[in-house]
Amino acid sequence: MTVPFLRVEDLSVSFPTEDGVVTAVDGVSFTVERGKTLAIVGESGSGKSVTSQALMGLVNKRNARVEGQAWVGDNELISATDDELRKLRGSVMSMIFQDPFASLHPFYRIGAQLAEAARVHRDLSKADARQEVLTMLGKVGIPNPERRIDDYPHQLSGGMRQRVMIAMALINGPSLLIADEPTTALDVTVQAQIMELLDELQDQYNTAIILITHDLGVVADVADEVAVMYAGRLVERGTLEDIFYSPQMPYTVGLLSSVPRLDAVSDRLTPIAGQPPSLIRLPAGCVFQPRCAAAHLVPDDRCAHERPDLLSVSSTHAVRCLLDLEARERFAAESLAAVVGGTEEQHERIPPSRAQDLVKHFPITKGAIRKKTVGTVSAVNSVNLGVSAGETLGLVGESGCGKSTAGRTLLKLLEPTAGKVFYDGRDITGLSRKDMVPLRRELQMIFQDPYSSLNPRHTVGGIISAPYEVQGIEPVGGVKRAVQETMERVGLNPEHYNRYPNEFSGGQRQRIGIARAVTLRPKVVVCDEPVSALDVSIQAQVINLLQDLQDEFGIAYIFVAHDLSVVRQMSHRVAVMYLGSIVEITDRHSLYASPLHPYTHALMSAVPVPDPRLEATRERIVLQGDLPSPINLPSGCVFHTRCFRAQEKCRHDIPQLLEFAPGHQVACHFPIVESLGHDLILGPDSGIVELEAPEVQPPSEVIADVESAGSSRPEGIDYAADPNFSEGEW
Amino acid sequence: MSLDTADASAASPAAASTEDTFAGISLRRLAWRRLKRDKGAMIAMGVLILVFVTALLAPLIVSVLGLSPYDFDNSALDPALGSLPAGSWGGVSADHPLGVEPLTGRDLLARLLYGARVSMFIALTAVTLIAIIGTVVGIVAGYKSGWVDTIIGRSTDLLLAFPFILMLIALSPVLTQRLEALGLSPENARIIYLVIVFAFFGWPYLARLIRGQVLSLREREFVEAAVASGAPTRRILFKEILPNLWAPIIVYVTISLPTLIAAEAALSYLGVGVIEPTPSWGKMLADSVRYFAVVPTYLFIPGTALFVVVYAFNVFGDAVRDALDPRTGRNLR
Amino acid sequence: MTGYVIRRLLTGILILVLLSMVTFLLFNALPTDPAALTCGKSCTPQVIEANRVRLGLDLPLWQQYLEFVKGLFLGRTYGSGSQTFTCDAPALGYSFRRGECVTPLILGVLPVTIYLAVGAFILWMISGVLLGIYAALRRGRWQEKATLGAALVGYSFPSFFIGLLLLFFVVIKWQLLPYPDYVPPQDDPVQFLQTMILPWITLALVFAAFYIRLTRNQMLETLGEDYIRTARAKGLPERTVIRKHGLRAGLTPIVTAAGLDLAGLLGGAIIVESVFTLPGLGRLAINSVLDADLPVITGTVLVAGFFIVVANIIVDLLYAVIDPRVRLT
Amino acid sequence: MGKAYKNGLRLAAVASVGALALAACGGGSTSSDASGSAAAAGVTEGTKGGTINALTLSEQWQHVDPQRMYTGVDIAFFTGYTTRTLTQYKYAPGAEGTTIVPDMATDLGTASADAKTWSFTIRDGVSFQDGTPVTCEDIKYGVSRTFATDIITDGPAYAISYLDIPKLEDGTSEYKGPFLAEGSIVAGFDKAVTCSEDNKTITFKLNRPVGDFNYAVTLPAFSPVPKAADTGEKYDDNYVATGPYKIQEYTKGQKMVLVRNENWDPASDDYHLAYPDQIVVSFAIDAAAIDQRLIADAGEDKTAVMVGQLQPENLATIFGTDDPRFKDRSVDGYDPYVRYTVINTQKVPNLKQRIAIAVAINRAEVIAARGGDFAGDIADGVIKPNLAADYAPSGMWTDMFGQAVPDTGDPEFAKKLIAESGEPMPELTYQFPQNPVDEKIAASYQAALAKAGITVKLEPIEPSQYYGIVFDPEKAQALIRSGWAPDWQNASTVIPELFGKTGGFNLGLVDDPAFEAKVQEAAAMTDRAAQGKAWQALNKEAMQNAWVVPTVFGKAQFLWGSNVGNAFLWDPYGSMPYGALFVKSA
Repeated sequence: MTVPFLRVEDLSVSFPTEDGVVTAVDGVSFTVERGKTLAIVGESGSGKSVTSQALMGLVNKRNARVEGQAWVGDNELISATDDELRKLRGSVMSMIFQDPFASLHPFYRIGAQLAEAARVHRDLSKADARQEVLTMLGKVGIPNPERRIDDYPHQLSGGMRQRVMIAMALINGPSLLIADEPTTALDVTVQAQIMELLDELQDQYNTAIILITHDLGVVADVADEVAVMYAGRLVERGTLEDIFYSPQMPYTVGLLSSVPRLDAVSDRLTPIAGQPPSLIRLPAGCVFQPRCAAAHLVPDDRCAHERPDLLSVSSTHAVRCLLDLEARERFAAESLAAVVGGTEEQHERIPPSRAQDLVKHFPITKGAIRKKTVGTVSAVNSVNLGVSAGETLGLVGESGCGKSTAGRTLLKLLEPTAGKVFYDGRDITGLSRKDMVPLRRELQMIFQDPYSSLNPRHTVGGIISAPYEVQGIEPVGGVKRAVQETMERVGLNPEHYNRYPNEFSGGQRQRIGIARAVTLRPKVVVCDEPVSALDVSIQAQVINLLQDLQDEFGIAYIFVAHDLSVVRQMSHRVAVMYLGSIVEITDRHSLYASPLHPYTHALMSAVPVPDPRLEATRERIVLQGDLPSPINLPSGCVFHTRCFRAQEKCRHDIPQLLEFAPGHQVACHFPIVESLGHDLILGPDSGIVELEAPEVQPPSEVIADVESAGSSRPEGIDYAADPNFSEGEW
Repeated sequence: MSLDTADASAASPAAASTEDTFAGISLRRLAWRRLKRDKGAMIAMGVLILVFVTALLAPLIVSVLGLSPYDFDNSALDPALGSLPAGSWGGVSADHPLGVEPLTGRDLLARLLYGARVSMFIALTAVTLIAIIGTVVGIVAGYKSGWVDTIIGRSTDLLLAFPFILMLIALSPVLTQRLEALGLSPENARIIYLVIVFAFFGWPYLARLIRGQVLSLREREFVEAAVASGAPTRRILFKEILPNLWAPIIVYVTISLPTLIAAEAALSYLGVGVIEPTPSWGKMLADSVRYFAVVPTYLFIPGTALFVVVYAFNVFGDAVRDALDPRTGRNLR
Repeated sequence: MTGYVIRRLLTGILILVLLSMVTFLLFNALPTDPAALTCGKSCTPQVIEANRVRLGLDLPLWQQYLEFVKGLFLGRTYGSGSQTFTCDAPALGYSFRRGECVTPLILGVLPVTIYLAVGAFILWMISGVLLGIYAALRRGRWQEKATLGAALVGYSFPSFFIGLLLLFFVVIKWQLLPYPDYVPPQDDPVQFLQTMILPWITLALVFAAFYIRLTRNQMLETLGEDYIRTARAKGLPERTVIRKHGLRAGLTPIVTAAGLDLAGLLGGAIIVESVFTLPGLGRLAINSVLDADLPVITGTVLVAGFFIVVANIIVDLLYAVIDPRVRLT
Repeated sequence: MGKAYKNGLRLAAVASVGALALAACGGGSTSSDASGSAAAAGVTEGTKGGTINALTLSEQWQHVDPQRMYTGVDIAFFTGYTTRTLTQYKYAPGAEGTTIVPDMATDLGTASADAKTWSFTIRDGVSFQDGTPVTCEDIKYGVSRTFATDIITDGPAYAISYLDIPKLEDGTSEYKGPFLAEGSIVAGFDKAVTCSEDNKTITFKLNRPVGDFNYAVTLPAFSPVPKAADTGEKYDDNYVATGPYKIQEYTKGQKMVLVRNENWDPASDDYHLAYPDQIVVSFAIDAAAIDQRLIADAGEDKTAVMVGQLQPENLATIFGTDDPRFKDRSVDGYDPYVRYTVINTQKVPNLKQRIAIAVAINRAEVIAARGGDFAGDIADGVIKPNLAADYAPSGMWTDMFGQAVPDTGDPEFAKKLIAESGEPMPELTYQFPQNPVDEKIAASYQAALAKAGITVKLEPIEPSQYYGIVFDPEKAQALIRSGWAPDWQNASTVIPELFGKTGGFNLGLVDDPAFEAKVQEAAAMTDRAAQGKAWQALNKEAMQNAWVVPTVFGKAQFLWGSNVGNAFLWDPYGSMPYGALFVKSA
């Protein structure tokens, strides 16, 4: 056996802070060979980023103590001088970062930044460097490198910037590449592009890659080996197969079971209880013990007192757990069995809230004194949506597709540019802010960012009781009691009534936000990416909470998210948005089983599934390019610029949202009807050509509420409209 | 200017979550705790409290010591020396612990204490006005974009284009006479004048600062949450947004106070500040500079007092800023 | 870009117009009769009246203002009969107290102020920025504390107090320099330097203190940016990281402050000019205030305002040059 | 009528103390037979060459235009260097300095028997700086400019009041000066001022006997202006010299440089000494700086003189010890001023109350605030001991009011007087020009009067606007700070001016017909001794009426560089004898 290219032994990094010493990395050891990918997985604060930065020598040694050893080839990194490290950085080992927006210098052209990276390590003439940069840009898939080389970073999209970052990292052909959450800030379609690119380049350069991520899907997609970190320690290490199919550490098991999955539905996620520990006050025994569902299986409360060592299970697999092997495997099998399985239920209720032909445009203004409109951002174009009591309508799409705007407009937090909003059968479009006030009791919102959505200057009690105050409601037993009841209901300690939000973790804060939204028992709640800022284990807790609340109070959710897995877990029906339009809408089963729109299809294939075997066999459609600007929408079908099925027709004709299968509406000239199987009632390849006498309702009545539409047509089929007929009225 | 960042916030939660691991306390208490840890700041605060208390109690202290800031004392002067203080160290004696003012024989300690009252009054009143006007205007401008913001923006531009000190000086005769016409005594008219112009030319800076803060605050989701719960604008402005502005306001105030104290001194030096018989530190300093060579203590007493207070304010202000800035100190990196 | 510049210029002009109107109004609210100020002691109502007409002070205020604006572009002729005289465009008015047109009066003192402001500017920018960077690079060490502490001390001294202390110690007590007595540099460069060195140091001390703090904070902020980490990850030498990647971004905001501070000083460093009796714009201004010399006050305020407005525009343009993200639209 | 207070006030406002300008009023005995060749008799023979540096706080000279020049130092300076007048005061210390000698004129002038016609003949060789000879017409033209009061402002009005030209109904002269294109009646002026055939002799016809008119022509207002070069308003900047020096550079706020006038013929001039080659005036120097530079006495400052006075804070250094460094280059002497506070009779008509104010004021504090011993002596009237013939102690502070009043004031006495007055004391306002010293005096007044139960409001006024406001009866308040120097060596330029109904400086708005009659009577007296007695009595009467509270008989102090010769306190202008200064070793 050859000596691995990268060897890390007993690496520790600690920071003295005002509050005590933070041991961010504690005794971590691993190896990576060239051409292989090691994924380091863990939630925020688990020490995975610090590990990589310590290897790169990017941890400021004045503020931190770095101990242990690490070899890249023959170079020992930890004891190396700054200058030795500097020479290795960018040449032998390089790094790409999470946020491509912030990681490139905004003042320099990308070509210059790349050339600088090349010339600092190699003796290159300016012209040669430029040539090399051009080649590299081509390799990372930047179209038109000659033109792009002199662009500034801000002129590029996020995906392009990440490509530039990769080009910069690889320009000197490094043997080790550390990718720190390289796709977290990107849309799923772009993530797929980037992951594919990394994969290609790894083959080309025979690079060892350390991939740091929290996304198990990504890991399943690209990793060869996996290291799981928790609270600064490596808790489990193994091959991809080891980790995904025979996880040993209850934490790993918990992670796998708490992830909502695109490929499976469960009624309920199995979250890991509690919060990650403070790195200053670590538990005395196993660091995971306080959250561990299996800790009780170990006798004598050993987990609370004894620090387990990382012990080998097989030649490739090691785990840090006190549980005996058999118990571990039993625990894992039981936990993971719960992941798959679940039922589809139908909701047939009148939608209390719906939007009709909703349009929201944001004018772009110019001029200091006399503002004039010079352009329009078409955030939402003629969208029809509805949601019934107790139902969840998922709204998915890439960032910038208008899903949040649609959700907010539905709540009248934004005034629609055109179209109508109904609530409880009442047209609330024209209502003034004042007239809306009583309705606000029933229409609520849960926000994405648990940090920004809670006023840091108000106590938890103040935040949750604000709706009572504003609405002038005095519940029986007083506001405080009502608030505390709600707090208890969402899993907060009612005694924390007078605490401030900064005293809570992200997950707890999100519970506060949820408590605020549901305390008045609203009928409709728009959830805007409510879990996207949360760690996986916490995410599952919140999803479960939301579902419980829905069951209990019959709330209708409009669940806005970019994560298709989460949407699948949460929603009864799902609407897919692209550039302000709904391209497909149906119940979740139909959508995930047989997406009809090419965009939906691509989107779903781009989502990596935390199942390596499945991942290996899955066919993937990688969309080209970026989302076009919502200022200048493409003509015809807005998706045609990126569509793998686009034809001439798509450039000119705007496809209508038509029902292709019962309750399954798609806006596409050439839907992927192959996947529809027996439900298909249309001609095999036309999409829209053959119709059976459509029962066309007046457009104003056509709403995207499948259930109600379906119920009016008992056959539950056969509805499509002739574009020639309805054009102009949609 | 940029659309491309509009959705960027969609997926970068990692930065914020390091704070998760800390069970915290309220921001106010946290700031206070940090402040308490800063020895320099505590000393500065002690000095400032001492100055405030002595200024407040000046009449009492002065009468207990048997001094007077206004009474001339020819016996403490030497006519043969052109009315310089008799005796060494600027006329230090049992009657006059810090010596006397040349030409008049007025007691320096008493004038120093009374001067603190005037200097502090001007600075504190002006800064209060600045804080109120700047905050209200800034909040309104920031929250109500559109023409309100445009008008306020242009007005601040205009005000900021005025050469500040020049206007202060140039307006002094016009405005003091107007104030006197309202029945103020000339010495009070000058004090009020200083307060008014300091406030008038001072608020735009704060208003801009606040406006910027409000622009970003109003994008915060808790504001939307308030809207979503049907809160009226008034409530949003003053219950949701305002409490989040305390930090910048407090920081601005602590920065402004020493500036205003120094500005009062400078204007008095230029002859457009506080006038006789009212003592102020600036006035004392302005008078004393000519005696530097012959009665150095006369210069050093108000000069040191002014410096110490301004310095203490600056030290304290820095510490407050650090304490209120969530970015300093407690991150893991 | 061009459109932006034009628009900025137009806004600038608008502000100057407003500034001139407000100034004009404010100072005509003076309780003293400007006509009475023109005729000295042996004054009779008839003479005052005659002068009022001669100076156009009998016209309604708005018309006087129009005359003033006209004078800016076309020059202005005063007096009547055989005793007329003209102030050439751009005429800011005529000072009867001094018997001179305001424009040449201001132009005459402007060089002094420019020398003062620019010299001090260079001094404080170099020292302030360098020390600020130094402090940033020595973060958390005693050098940073010492630099910042010194800056805070400098910052806490009122400028006139520093000036006076320098004057009394350097000139009177130790007699290291002769008494400041301004001569233009072309007349006597040595005396010019001897005169200007203390005012420069005074201003530089006050401003450098501020710039040390500003630069240090900006640098620390920049050095914490992700792209600095990227630059390090590239393997750039620390020196390059700081110079090339840190400085440029870190110093950009300083451009704004520097531009506006310089403009403010060009409008007259009143206090320092007074302390060192430099015959600059600031001294002209304060003397005209004490003389109630309205045309000169209006003129100096406008000139000072002009500098500020122009500096604002330049700073914005400069910003766009430095930071490619800033699009001027 | 000369007050010329303005300059001093303005200077004071910027940083310094007190007024330094002096009235353009000479005085002394008339001796029309004084010899022209004795010009330099009172001073030492100097050496030629070098540069005299004059340092001043002012931004500029008040005026360079001779007809507009009225400030003591300005006149002393320009008549010493650039401007020739018909007669001028002798360069000599002490009383001798107040005698006049011929300058441009051949002698001290010839008066008619009734002293209503005066003739002066111009010496040969007198010329402008361009070489053109000075003629009678040039002087006549110069005098005519005085009448253009709209343009030629600030100057003395002797020509207007003395020359025999018909007056209009409003009291102004029918002649309006040379600048009006039409409408001015020139005939009257042409009759009053005539030139001889040879254009050498100028004759003035006066509307009343003026025995000392030859003193009046020491004023540059009676000096020549070439009509062709007259730029009216702008002549202030483009002055044409007649004296031994001409203006080479005049940058306001910076400096003035005088260089030798090559067209000046020494043979035509027995008055000017013209020692230095160059005179450089540095403007806008801080008063403290001037003092410090002269104290240091280094480099060019060795040949420097101060245009103003020493600052009080430095007096002790210079005069307090017998420091040999300053002994021979400083002077401490009486200036012509009496300083007093006017009690406005319109605001305080009650005599007892006025007396109460007078006795309540703490004069010791006023003197102290002005600089102790250097400020001068406590005054007991408006006539100063310099006016020897007209001065007698008024007894104001000893027995005038029935009991002695200490220097520190007598609040109890004041209270008693107020009680006796039978009226409540009105609230008073004290007006004063805003400068460090007057502010302190104001504070003293406020405190001292408060002890007597009198409330005083302070009204500081921008110095430049001071007299404009206090002269306006609508704006004048109860107490007004003032000061006065006699125009002549005769109290006829004091008592009538200050307390006469038509007096030019009657700030207190005194309107007492009985007093007025006595003033007229005294003014008409020809017996100087008797007249002196009359002034003494009137001075006393004015004090008894408490129209003013005299405070200080002022003193002045100068310091000059060690290399300056002939420096002393020149009485007529209370300044340096500029024209006599020389550089000891050039």
